Formats: sequence, C-alpha cells, structure tokens
Amino acid sequence: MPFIPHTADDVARMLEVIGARSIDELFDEIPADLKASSLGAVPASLCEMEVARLLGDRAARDGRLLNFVGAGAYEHHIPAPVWAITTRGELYSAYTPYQAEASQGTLQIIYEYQSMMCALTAMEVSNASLYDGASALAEACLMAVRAHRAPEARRILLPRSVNPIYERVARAITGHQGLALEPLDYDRATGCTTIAALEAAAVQGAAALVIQQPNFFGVLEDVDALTDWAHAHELKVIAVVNPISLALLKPPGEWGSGSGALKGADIVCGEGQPLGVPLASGGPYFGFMTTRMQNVRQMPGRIVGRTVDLEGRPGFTLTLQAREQHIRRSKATSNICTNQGLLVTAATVYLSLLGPAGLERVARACVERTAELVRALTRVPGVRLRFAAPRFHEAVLDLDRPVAPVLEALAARGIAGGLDLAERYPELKSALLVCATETKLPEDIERFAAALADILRKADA
Amino acid sequence: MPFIPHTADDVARMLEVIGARSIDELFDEIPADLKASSLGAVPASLCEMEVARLLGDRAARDGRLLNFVGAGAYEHHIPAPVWAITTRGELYSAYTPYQAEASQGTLQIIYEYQSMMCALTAMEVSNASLYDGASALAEACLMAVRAHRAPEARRILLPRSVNPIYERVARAITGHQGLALEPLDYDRATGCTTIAALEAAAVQGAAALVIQQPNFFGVLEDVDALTDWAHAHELKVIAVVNPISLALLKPPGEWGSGSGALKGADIVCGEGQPLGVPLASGGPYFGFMTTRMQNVRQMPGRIVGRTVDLEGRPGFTLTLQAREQHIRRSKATSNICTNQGLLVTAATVYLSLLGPAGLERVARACVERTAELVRALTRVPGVRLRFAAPRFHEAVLDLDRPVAPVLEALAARGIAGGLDLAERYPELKSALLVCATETKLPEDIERFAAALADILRKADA
Amino acid sequence: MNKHGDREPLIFELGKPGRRAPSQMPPPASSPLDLPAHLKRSAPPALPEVSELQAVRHFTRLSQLNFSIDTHFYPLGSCTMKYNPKACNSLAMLPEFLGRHPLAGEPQGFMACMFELQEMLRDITGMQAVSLTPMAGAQGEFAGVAMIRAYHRERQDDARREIIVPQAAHGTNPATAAMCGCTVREIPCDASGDIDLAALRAAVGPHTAGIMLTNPSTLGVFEHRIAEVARIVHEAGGLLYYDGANLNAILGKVRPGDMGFDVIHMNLHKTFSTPHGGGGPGSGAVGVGPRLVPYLPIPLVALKDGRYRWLSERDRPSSIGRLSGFMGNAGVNLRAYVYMRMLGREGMVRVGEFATLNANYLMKRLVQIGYEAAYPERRASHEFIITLKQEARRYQVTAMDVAKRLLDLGFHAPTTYFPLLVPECLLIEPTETETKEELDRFCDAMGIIRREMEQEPEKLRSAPHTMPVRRLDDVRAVKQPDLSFKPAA
Amino acid sequence: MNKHGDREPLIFELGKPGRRAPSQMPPPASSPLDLPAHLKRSAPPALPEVSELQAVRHFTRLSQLNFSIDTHFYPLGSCTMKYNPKACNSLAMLPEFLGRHPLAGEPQGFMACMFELQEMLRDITGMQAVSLTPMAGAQGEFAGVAMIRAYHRERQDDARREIIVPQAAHGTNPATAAMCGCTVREIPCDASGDIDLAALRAAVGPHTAGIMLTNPSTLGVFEHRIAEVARIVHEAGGLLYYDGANLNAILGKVRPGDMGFDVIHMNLHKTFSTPHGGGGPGSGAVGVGPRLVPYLPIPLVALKDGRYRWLSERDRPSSIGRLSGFMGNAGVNLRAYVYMRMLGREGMVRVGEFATLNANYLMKRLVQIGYEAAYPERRASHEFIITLKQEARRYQVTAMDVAKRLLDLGFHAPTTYFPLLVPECLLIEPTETETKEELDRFCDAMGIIRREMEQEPEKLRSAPHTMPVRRLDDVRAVKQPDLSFKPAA
Ligand SMILES: Cc1ncc(COP(=O)(O)O)c(C=O)c1O
Ligand SMILES: Cc1ncc(COP(=O)(O)O)c(C=O)c1O
Repeated sequence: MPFIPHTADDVARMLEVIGARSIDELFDEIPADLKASSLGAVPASLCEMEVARLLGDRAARDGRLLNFVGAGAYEHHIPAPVWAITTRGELYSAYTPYQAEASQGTLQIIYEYQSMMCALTAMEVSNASLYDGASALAEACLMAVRAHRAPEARRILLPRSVNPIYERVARAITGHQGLALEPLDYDRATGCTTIAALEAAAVQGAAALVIQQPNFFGVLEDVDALTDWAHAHELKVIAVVNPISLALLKPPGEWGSGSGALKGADIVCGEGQPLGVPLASGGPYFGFMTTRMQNVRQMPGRIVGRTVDLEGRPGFTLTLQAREQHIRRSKATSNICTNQGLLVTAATVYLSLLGPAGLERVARACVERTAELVRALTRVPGVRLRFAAPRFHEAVLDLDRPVAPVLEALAARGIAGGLDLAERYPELKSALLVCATETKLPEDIERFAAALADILRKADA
Repeated sequence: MPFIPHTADDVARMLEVIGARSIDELFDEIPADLKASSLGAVPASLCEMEVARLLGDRAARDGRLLNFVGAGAYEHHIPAPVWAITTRGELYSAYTPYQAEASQGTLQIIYEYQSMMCALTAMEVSNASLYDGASALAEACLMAVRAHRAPEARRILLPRSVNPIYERVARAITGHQGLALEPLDYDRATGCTTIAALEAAAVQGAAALVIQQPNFFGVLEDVDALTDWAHAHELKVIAVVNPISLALLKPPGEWGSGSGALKGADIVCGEGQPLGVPLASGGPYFGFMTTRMQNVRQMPGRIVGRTVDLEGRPGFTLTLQAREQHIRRSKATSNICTNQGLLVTAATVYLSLLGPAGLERVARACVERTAELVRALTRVPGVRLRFAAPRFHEAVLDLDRPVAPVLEALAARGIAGGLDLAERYPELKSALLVCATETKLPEDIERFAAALADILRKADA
Repeated sequence: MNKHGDREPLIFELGKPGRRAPSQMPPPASSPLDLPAHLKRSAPPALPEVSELQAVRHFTRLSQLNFSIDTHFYPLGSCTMKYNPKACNSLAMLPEFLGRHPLAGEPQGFMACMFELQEMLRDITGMQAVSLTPMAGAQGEFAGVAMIRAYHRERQDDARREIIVPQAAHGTNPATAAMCGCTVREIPCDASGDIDLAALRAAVGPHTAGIMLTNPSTLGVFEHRIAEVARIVHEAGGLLYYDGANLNAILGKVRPGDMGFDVIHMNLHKTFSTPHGGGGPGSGAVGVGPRLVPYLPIPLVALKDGRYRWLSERDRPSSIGRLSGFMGNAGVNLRAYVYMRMLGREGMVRVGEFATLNANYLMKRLVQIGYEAAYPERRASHEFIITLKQEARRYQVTAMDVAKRLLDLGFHAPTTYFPLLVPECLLIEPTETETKEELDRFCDAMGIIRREMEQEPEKLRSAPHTMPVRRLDDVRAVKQPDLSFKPAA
Repeated sequence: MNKHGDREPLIFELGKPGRRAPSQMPPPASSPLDLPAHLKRSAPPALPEVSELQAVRHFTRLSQLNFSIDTHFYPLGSCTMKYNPKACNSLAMLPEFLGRHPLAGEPQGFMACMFELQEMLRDITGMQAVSLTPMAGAQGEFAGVAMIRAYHRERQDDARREIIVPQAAHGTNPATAAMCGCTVREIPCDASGDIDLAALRAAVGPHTAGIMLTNPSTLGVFEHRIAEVARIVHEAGGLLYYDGANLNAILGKVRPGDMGFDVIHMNLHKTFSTPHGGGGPGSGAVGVGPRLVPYLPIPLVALKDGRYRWLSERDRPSSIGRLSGFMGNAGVNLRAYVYMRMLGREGMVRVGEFATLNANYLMKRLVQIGYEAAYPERRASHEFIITLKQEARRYQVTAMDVAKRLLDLGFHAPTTYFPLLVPECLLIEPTETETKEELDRFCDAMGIIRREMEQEPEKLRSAPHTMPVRRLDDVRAVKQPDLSFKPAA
C-alpha cells in the first residue's frame, strides 16, 4: 500500500474504536448506485525504481537543446544553493503560513522577497506572488480598473509590443468582468510603442496603459514619455518588466517626470521565472506584483507584514487579509488562494546570492551576448535585423524565407533557435525572435550561426 | 574573492585591531626564501556557471552505460529520500560529533546504523564505519591478530575466492606489521573454498580464516563447514559479506555449529556501498565492521553509545574512545580518524526505507535477475557457465575467446558487460564475471545477450 | 528567532556594502554598456549584499523555524497535508525536463506524461476530458465557471449569471464566481450538514448559471442527496460545478461524473501530493462532461498518429482561452503524474479508504476524550469538524487558543474558523499517510489541552510558549503595515 | 529530543511489524528461492519497519538536532570548517558521474578532472607527483610512512623504523607510524611552540626513518626553523613527512616541497572544502618529492597520447600498492576539483591570507577581552590556542565548561584539550569564509562567558542548558556500554 502505513492490526483496532466492521462501512452514506467501478485508465502501481526508469527514459528521449528561445521564459544560470535550499522539507512541504508562530521561516522569506521586489521595481509594497507573469498582468488590469477613480473606466490600452500570450491570458481572465483590452500598434521601424499610436487611441473610458519594458521584441520602450502621457490622460500605468533587466534599466517606480502620487508606474508586474526558476517546460513559475502603498487595498494575493509578539519581539504574519477570498468571498480583490510560494523562495535565495553587483553582471552579460548573437546571425546571408532600437536580451531577425522549417532543421541539430513570430504577428511573416543570456558561450553562438548558415545554404541549393 | 566575505573596510578594521599594516605582514614569520611563487598549474577562477558547464560537458562525454559489472560495487536502486536527507546541510556540513550535545542528530543516526548492522550480521557491536570494504578487511585482519590469544599468530588464511582487490589492499595495509596473508585455492568445479584446501594449509601461526559470502565468483561458500573448521583449529573467523545478501543468507553470527564464544564468525566486515550509495566511479563508499562484545576493545574506528544526561534523559555520545588514535596514539587499534559518516547516514536511511521485507525483495530480485542473465547469456553460442554451485547475484562465464576485446565491443554499444578475470586469475583466461541486480529489466538482459551474440558472431565471420 | 534564542536577522541586516558571492557572478562585461541614459537605472537596487555562506546559513536557519509535513503531523483541514514523496520531486527535476524551454518544440517524453495524466484524471473523475493548465484550485474554479458561462453564452442564454454556493463553501468559490462576472447566491445547510433542498429549489431559476459544490462538503460530510441536487439544478437549466479540492475523500470510491457534475477542478497539490511549498505552487486541473468539452482551457495534449501535440487556439476555437503563459504549472503536473503512477489503480482506491479510516478514528477518539463533533451522527469523510463552542463558553478559551497550544505540543494546528458557520471550529484532516500512533499522540495532546482548559486556561490563552515567537499582534500588523524592509537612510 | 521537547524516538521504536514503504520494494520474485537450506537465513533481520513518511520525518527531525557549518559558526580547530559550496555537491552528483561503475572502462571526462586535480595539488604543494587514493588524512599518512619505509627498504636500509613526532602532533601521526610497523619517538616543543632542535638532534640517528611534522603546527604557529629541521633529519638519513591537514594556513604562501619535505598528505575535506559529513568521508591525497615517486599508491591517472589512463600494478611495480577497493573517495576528489576550479589561482592564495587574517583578528580580540593566548608573542596561523589555565584555577571552570556554554550561545565549540600539552586549551580555527560580524558575535559570547565565570560559574559547569540534551554522562557510556538497540523480546 504505497504511502499508507497501516498494518492489518492497526486497521482492526481502529475499526473497533470506530465501531465499524470494515472500511467499506465507512462509506455507507454514499448511495450505492454512485459507487465507482474500477479505474480502467489508471495502470497498476509501479515502485519508485520502475517510475524512475520510465521517467529517466522519457527525459533521455527529450534530450537537451542548445536554447536561444526567450519570449517570456529565460534560461539563466541557477546557483546551486537555490534549489538545495528550496527543496528542504521544511520549506517544500509546509503550506500557507496560517499558523504564523509555526511558520516564521516561510513568513520571513516572503517578507524579504517583498522587500527585494520593492527595491528592484522602486515601489512600496509587493504581494507574496501570483501564478505567473501572464496572469499577473490580468490581475493588474483588474486592479487598475478597481483603483481608477472613474467606475466606468474599464478599457485597458495594450500595445501590441506587449507579449501576445499575455494579451491572450489577460483577455481570458478579465473578459468576464467586461474589461476591454485595446491593441495599440507599434512602430514598424523601431518595434516601439509611440506617442503617436497613443494619441490615435480613444482615451475615453480607459483606465490604464500597459507598458512592457523591454518589450516583446526585446526593444526598449521610451517609458518616460509613455508614462507621462498616460498620467496626463488620467490613466494608470501598468508596468510589465523583466526583473533581471532592472539591474540596468530605470525601475518603473521612477518612470516619467511625475512626482508624488504620479511618480512612476502605478502597478508593476511580471514574470519572476528569470530569478532562479528553471525553464521546466513552462512552470511552475511565479508572477510578481508591486505597487504604491496607496493602492495596497486593491492588491490581489497574500501579503506578509512584520509585527510584534506578546513580548514585543518582532515576528511576521499574513496581513491585510480583508482583501482576500477567505475573508471577503465574492468581494475579494481576486480569487487567488494557493500561490507560487516555493518559487518565491527560490527567487529570494537567488537574489540574495546575486546581490546588486551579481544581478548587474548577469544583466550586462545578457546584453553583450545578445549583441554578439545579433552580429553573428546577421552575418549569415539571408538574415537581417528587424528593429534598430536599443535592446536588452532579445532581438527580432528577418529571414528571407518562412521561419518554421528553419527552426525544425535547427532542432534536428540540437538547437532551439528562437520563436517564429508569424502566428502572432501576421505582418512579421518571416521574423524570428532570438535570445541569448549569460549562459551562452562564444562557441554556442558560433554553433548557432554556423548551423543557420548551413541550413539556409542547403535549402537554397 | 570566491567564498571570502570580507569587504575592503572589514580588512582595514581587522588589521587595525591586529596592529598590522597588511595581510602580508601576518606571514612575517615565514622565512622570505620559502615564500611561494605563483601557482602555474592552477587555472584562473571560474564562476559556478562556468564550472557547471565544464563538468556538465565532461559528464555528457562519459555518458551512461547499461551496467552488468559487480565485483565489489553494485548498482541498486537508491530511494529518492536517501540523498535528499543525506545532503541536508545539517548532516552534510557537520563534523565528527565531538560536541555530543550539539550533534545528537548525527549520533543517533550512527547508533541506529550500528543497531541495523548488528541485526543484519547477527553480531553484538558495530563500529561507525571504516573507509571501504577492502580496507575494512585489512583492519579485520589486524584486529583478528590482536584478538588472537597467541601473540605469534600473524598468519591469515585468505582464500582466492575472496575479492582479489581486497587481498591486494589487505596486503598493502597489513604487511608493515608483519602479517602474512596466505592464499588458499578454490575448487575448480564449484568455485568454492573446500575443507580439503584448508587441510592442505599450515595452521601453525595462523590467526584467522577469511570467508567471503557470496564469494568473488558470486558463489555461495559452505560457511558452516568452514567456520567449524576454523574454530576447531583455534582460528578466528573473519566474514566478508554483502549486506544486501544478508536478507536471504545465514548471517555470519550464526555460521557453524558452535555456541557461546565460538558461535558464528568473530569479526564481520564488508563493503557498505550496496546500501544506498551510488557507484560514483568508486567512492566514497564505506566499510562496515561488527563483532562480539568480547572483542569490542580491539575494534578499530569510532563507536557511539547511548547514555543519559544530567537530568537522566537518554542521549548519545562517542564512547570507548580509549581504542582510538586521539587518546591512545601509537597504541591505538587503528590510525583511522575521519571515517565515512555521510555514507553511513545514507545507509541508515536506506535500510529504514527498505526494512526487512524490502531488503528481502531486493535480494530475491538480484538472485532472479542473475539467474535470468545466466540463462540468456549461456544461450549465446560460445558462452558457458563456469561454476555450478548456488549463487547470489554474480556468475562467472567462460567465453570461447579472450574477454577484453569483447568487453570493448560491448562498451561501444553502451554496455558495461562485466569484469575480465584474466588479469587476476591466470587460470581463468577467458572468464567474465557478470552481475544483475534488481535494476535490470528483462529487456536489458535481452539487449545484453543480443549484443554479445552479435559481437561473437561478427568476430567469427 | 532560531531555536537558540536569537532572532534570525533579515538578510538585509546580514549584508554589507561591497560584500559579494563572487562564484555566482558571471565574468564582467568586456564592453561598455551602450544604452540611452534616460532608460538606465541610476542607483543599484537595495538588494542584500551577503556571502554565499551567509545566504545558505540564513535560509537554512529560517527553514528550521517552520512546521512542515516532513517534520510534523499537519492535520490542516481542507488542505490534505499528506506525505509528498521525494521521488516526485527528484524525477520532475531531471535535467532534461528542467532545461526544456516551453516554446521549444513538442518534447514527446514530457508530453507522454502529460497526456497520460490527463487520461488518468479523466478516468478518476468520470469526466470526458481534462485540461491541466489551471495553476491552482482557484484558477481551476475560474476555468470551470468561465466554461459554464461560455456554454450558456453559446446557447444564447447569457442571462444566466447567478452562481449558487452553499454557505459553507470555500471562499474561492464565491470569489471565482465574481471574477467570472457572476453574482453569488448563498444557500444554507441543514442540521446534518447537507444542503437545504427547499432553499435550493427556491433559489434556482432562469438566472441560474450553475451551482458550485464540494462533496464531501467542507463540513466534512458526504452530501447524501447529491443526485437530487443535480436534478434540481439541471432541470432549472444550470450546470453543476464540483469543487474537487477534497477529492482525497472519494478517490476510487465515487466519481463526480457519475454524480451528475458537469465540471470539476482538482487540487493536484492536495490529492496528488505535489508540494505545498509554503503556499504553492498548486495545480488545478479541470475535467468536464460532454457539454463543456469544447470550452476547455488550452493548451491540451493530444495524441495523433503516435505523436503528442499541443492543441492551441487553432484546434480549439471555442476554448475559454489561455490562463497561463505556457501550459500551467507543468512541473507540478509532472510530480502528480509520478505520484499517480506509484499509487496505481489499487493505490488510488486505498487513498480514499485510509484517509476516511484515519478521519473517522480520530473523530471517534476525540469525542471519547470529550470534544464535540459538529456532526456526530454523520460519518467523517476524509476530515471532520470539532466545535469548541461549549468550551468557549465554559472556560473562555477559543479554537485559536487550542490551535496555538497544539503548536507547543508539537503538532501543526487544524484549520480554524472555517467553515465559519460552525462556531469555534477546528477542521481536522489527518490524511492517509499518518500512522495510528501519530493520531494517538495527537489525541494525547488534545487530552492534555482539555485538562489545561479546566485547570490552567491562561496557558492556552497565552500560547504558544515554545515557538520562535509568542502570539503575534495581527491587529498591529494591519494598523501599522510594515510590508518591506527599508534600509536606514 | 527535538526542539519541541520530545525526545525523537529510535527509528526502531517508530516501527511496527508488517509496516512497509512499498514504493521502495521492487516487485516480488516470480519463482521460489532455490538456495540450500543451510545457507539461508532463518529469521528476517530486526530492521525497522516504518513508512516512507516516518523515515523522512524521523531523519529530518534528527538532522535539526545538529550544529553544522550551514547553520552555525563552527570554529573547530584543526578541522577547517569552512563553507562547503553547494555546487561541489550538485556537480559531483551529475547522473553520469554517479552511475559509473569503477571497473567500467576509463571515463575520459571524469578522469580529466582527476588528472587535473593531481596536477593542481602537485603545483600547490611543490611536489613532484600526487596520488588521490588515500581516503582520509590518516590513510594519507599511512601512504606517506609506507612510502618512506619502502624507500629505505629498497635502499637496503630497513633498520630505519623510528618515526619522530613532536609532542603536539595529531594522534593519527603516532598511530600511523605504528600501523606501518614503526616505533615512535616524541620530541618536545620549546616555549614559543617551535620544535626543540637540541632534542631533535639528539633523537636522530641510523634508526631514524623520518619525522612527521605539521606546519603550521597544531599549536597554531609556523615552525620558523623548518629549513634547519629538514637539514637535521635529512643529514641523519631520514625523510620528512608533512602533515598537510592544516594546508589552509599556507595555501599559495609556502609550498611544503620548497620547505624540504619529501612527502605530504592533504586533507581535501578541510582545505578544499569537501563535506565533513558528520565524520567523513575525507580524502587524503599524497604528494611526494623525487625520491618517493616510484612508491606512490595506485591507481594514478596518467595522460598519454591525449587519453587518460589508470596506472596500475603493471605500470608501477614499486608502488606501496592499493589502499582502497577502487580509486579512493572519487566523489570527494571530484568535489575538491570543483572547489579548486572555482577558487582558481588567485583564490587559492586568498584562502591562506584570509584564514590567517580571521585567526589573528579573533585571537587579538579575545586577548583584549581577557583570554590568554598560548603563544601571545607569535602570529596566529589559520588557527590559535587559548589556554584557560588561569580561569580553571581561579573559577574552577574548565575548557569543557566553556565549550558547552558556547553551544548555548549558538556557537559550535572550538577543539578542546588538543593539543594536550597546553592545559585547558581551546584550539580555534575560524576559517576564511566567516565574516567579521560573526567573529565579533563570537567574541561577544566569549565576553558573556567571561562574566559568567566570575558571577555565576555554576551556569558554565552545568552547561549546556538549551541543547536537545544536557551534558551527557560519558563515564556511564563506557562503563555500561549500550551500543545497539535490542528489541524487547
Ligand atoms: C474546498 C476548497 N476549494 C478550493 C480551494 C482553493 O484551491 P487553491 O488554494 O489551490 O486555489 C481550496 C484550498 O485552499 C479548498 O480547500
Ligand atoms: C593535524 C591533523 N593531522 C591528521 C588528521 C587526520 O586526518 P583524517 O581525520 O582525515 O584522517 C587531522 C584531522 O583530523 C589533523 O587535524
């Protein structure tokens, strides 16, 4: 009986105490006609050794690719202590710290995490995580609408240079509450959102402008101008940022020229995965969200606060719970309950190990490797750089042919060569989004360039 | 400065307290002409990411083989909890439990380990580990000599069916103290040590007989007869056993027909690796040793005892240290100090998870898989079974040609096909020692047999 | 505070300007940073500056301040704190799985696991199709209610915007309904914990989108008349949503599909033993009956011509869409897959059996000690409720006091004050992975607490006494929010 | 006892007949066991019978009872308790390394690491060749002395069987000499901790096999006149053995080969930061000068024609032979290799520098507080000795009392009563990986203890007070040995 410790003797004695003749009798309140028949699709039990063999074989079958895909999930070196600590039983197998006194470890880690996210984004409060970057944007949109003075403001201006998957997710999640997400086109030369595009949009009933920095094309937006424009039009600014990039880039809390309540973005969110979380086929990652203190009561998700105990000593506890579903039920800021705590632990350890200097090194290496990648790939005949604007660690390349077969040929050589943009951007028919982080060596970049050149040449021949 | 936390400010303040102007000044007692020049053979520092890449590439280069080698190190499934627990910082980064009150975790684990080894071997006391199985036999020989009544008894009867590497190691370690290890031949038909071979040996000045069960050929010795013979001739019996096999085989404490002080083996030792320790290119493993209480003061290595604290509560501590080098110096039972504690932790968790029933399953699966392997391989033309005696999980096969090139051809197909016995046993010129544990599936055995058949056929053609 | 009486400082307090963990820093850049000044950060973020040892020691020490399944019995009701097998973690962390980018092709090995997981969950729930993308129970609920809405909408019946939930429902149920743009109507339970059928009949109508039910309910009892409930709601044109967070109770015993439910979410992080991680991650897979299949959230894994494929917008035009950037908490799903393969068919059934055995045994023992079961005449399911309303009156001790005192005695507390409708309640869920001895030890502790109530109630009111901190001031936490560390200027 | 006041039972006490962890059991055999009855076991071994959760919980709880580098400052002298980088472990545990059978060919990736490790250690020690096979310091010593004997024997000079060791030598030195069939002559140190040269001169002669020295010595000071010592011993026909357990002190600063030593062992588990594991494993690599190269223990790794090869008996006929079944503690060596690559050339030098800085700082601070350094006029090396003989006389407290009280204050105690020749001594080795703040906290604790000595010495004598157990009865442990659990019949 896997994971069940009962001996026959235990069962007999327990049934005796209960006063039942069999375990089956304990289910006598279930109407007989509902009782399930056997589970045909569930195979017989395997022991750990057998499952390990099965999974090992499957993993080997999937193998390892030299990865140049980014598009919202980024390969970074994960320091060995991160998961050594994160998988410690005390952190891995605890739950939501409802009993604060028996959960000070988790609580202090979350408090430290919140502090780090505030520091990175230059905001005042952080929650304890949301599910992922995409759903965090959805929550941010809902929050912006709640926080906006005008109750009829339910439109969100959403540039097309924002991750298109985020757009899909935000639409799926916010649509039922009647939010309208309105696309803003990007400048074809720079890949950026322009004031001109904003001016062309109807401001009427708009609650917020979303600004992604660096944007989906890896290009840097003019965040100051966009923020000022939004605030001038009484729109909240929702910043979507890559936390690694914040070692180099102006933090959302300082975007624009405003001051006081108008200083910087109003809500900051994004994908936390780059901070020590493995790619892992897409999850679990975590979404982060920070904001100004004035908005805290509109914030979704758990928040940890520092307080004192009976003896006046500092301690940590879940707080401001009146925002949450278990207290406010249908009036809650969100339905989120279980979040992504373990990943937050990983991120907290990651940021502690990197520190400001380490994070800057990582970010600079990303910028440099990507510049090298762009140089190497654009030397390949038939490959051109699409957008000329300054970038972080991604770039859009134009090929002289459709991207999909090229990516397949690269995969056959063990290279994940980027993301084909054709599906999401019809106007970018043969555009490839590539990424290089600090994990890439010069020989990796060479290998990619050589393979690409070879593939394009062979296809031509 | 990898792993050094000092800031420039720290250094300045510390030097000020010390009253030195520079760190260099702290080395002013070292004669100037001895100061080292730079280290030419040590490359520049790599960061963790770079080392991880280097090691990852090297590991990938080594790849994974389907393993049928045994010969003293055995591939078993290692339950996932074993190393999850063993690598917990509190166990991994503690040292010898000199401060018992701050080391109750390690101490209790060793006490539990000692208890388990006593249970497995049917002996009364166990030490806390020795380096490995081979060196444990060397220590057992020295101990037997110390424990033997006659001080001139310094000869050890060492059957050739004992692991020949153990013989080498025992010779290297005991030789300087004038011990003579005398080979006893095995029966060519059964691969066993016979009473006839014992009768042919000179008993004069012999202190002990070594009995390995199962022996190096995987064959089961008639341990009762051998033990009785040894005791009848006033020899100590040193048992070398595989702990996994003890789930099925008579424990050394019950060998022979003696009773009282003559009951069973006198000293039991062996390689602990099968108990949850990975193959890992040969180490770290651990040697175990158990004996009867009457011999405890001759035992090498640390021992943990249960005692009470000031308040009468039970607790654990290192004990009987008067045997050890830090107390007795040149009169110690051994020079061993650091042992293989972490591996003992792994073994303790392993044995706890397996329990008597699990261990028996593992042992039975080993027997069964090996029988299947022998059946499959001896169906290959040109392959015969060498010894007909009952066996545990290894077997000697005779090929119709030299083994070395066949093993090379198997390796090229990703199979580690066993050990060539020619080097160690000149009379076994084309003999191959193979092993199958519970980890082998029917298709693995088939794959081996098919590859072997193919290789032999192709070489014939 | 660690166990030696020192408070563990904040990681920021351990830091010092200029201190680093250099092995974690990639080599420095070789060219100057070429970015426009107005886009650059002017001052580095105030992150901690510590050595690698400091970080490791800090977080190791912090971890020891937690109670967890690996260290303590953790009978937190409605949370299913069962043993999380280590193999689930180590196999999900095989380097090939970890290293795979979600947009890098269709890894057949990984996708085989996901496909088989879909199939197993389908079978267990008696549903027609399953999607693994929701990232926790609440998101599974969202998916479910969104599908219900999509169903009504596609039938031009979009006025159905009311979701019925029993009073005792988990907070995520009404919150989800609201997130889906629905209004919520709560209906009461009767004295035996079942739904008040009269109230239900009165509540349904042309505005009814559906009902969200947990069965066994959060009151820890099985809803007898579930078939009748289904009939009432279906006849009114509504759909039935099964909150499957408590699936542990009925695994292999009853299938929600057979009870007439149209949609279910499962908490894989409960029933299928993926880690709770100090608050998450979870996985809230959803299963649907025939009516809702077209609306399942994407991506799904399909098997076609021997190849596993992701199904996306193109394949599933009626889908409610994507709920996550990629495919949900993939690694959590992988852990659940490993767990389910180890349990196997027979093991599944035993989970429900022994979870129920443990709950009924513990309930009986506690009643023998003198505690009052909220529904004494009912069988416990996988959990049950103790109400301390008598004790509160007699001794002026609260459920919270008992909870805190249990910590002192080495047990994580049960869920307190949920469901709210039972006064001073403890919702106790032992799970199937605990031994009889552990349950007996818990009863011994509850016996001690009972004596203390009578003889020294102050000890309870001021508990805990042996934890890293004494009882914390939650009011102050709200009134003077201190939500992040502010470095001294 | 765990931190909540319950003793953690023995794993045997947690067990119950028939209880199992079934996921850890391979499928049952399909055929009956065909072994002769007289070779079979009659009753199953009395191993614990617990569930997987019970085992995990038990060992997790036990682990928390330990002090360790990852949780506490651990200034245990002569043990170099520095940070063990996590990467050393995770990279040594890559599946390809773990899965390799030691007799399965010559894995070039792994062997490249071993070869480079040999080369780096050769360079660091200034020796001519290195063997990695000894499994700990003591076995390294054994290899060294055995090589010295082999050298004399091959020169027909086998009467040289006396090994000289300073009084303060580590116990393994004389014990090793005895294991190698040598007699031991101890020579005293002078007042400043250096070897008494007159005594040395008087001791050497045609019976002298060699001298075993630690430098810096176990007294924590650098032997000034090492060149003179070397001259005396070499002129007498003996060889010089360097006990390199304390290499941390001089890494990159002095090379034993340059000091005239013929052979050295290193404790990779100290200087090169492989785990101490609650007592081991270690690795005691040996390096030799030109005279001893032929005798190195096997196997060695050689690089020939671009291929790494194991050298065995055939290649090295004069070798003292094999000391382990395969190639020593391979995985420990791999961890040391990773560590050394991360340190790099510059990092090596800094280890010695900052280990020495920390030791000298801590010594100075403790002296300022009022403690007495054993060699106040000398520089500390990587460690230093405090003697409490004054305090013992004045307050009747012992070094042991101070050690135990330090545990209460959250610090692992320094090494006590070694070297024995310094009365009531504490041998303190902070290592380079600790921060100034941590050293200051330790000084604060030592300050508190000083006050307690004066004001409440009983608090020290009865310490520790806050550990899982109070002070243990070692005498009873010896007199009534209880060395294994005996199940109640
Ligand atoms: C009955 C019930 N429904 C729903 C949920 C919500 O699940 P999650 O926390 O995974 O979002 C929970 C658990 O917290 C629950 O117990
Ligand atoms: C000076 C000295 N020499 C030798 C040794 C013995 O080393 P090991 O314990 O690795 O056998 C030690 C450590 O314990 C030591 O400190």
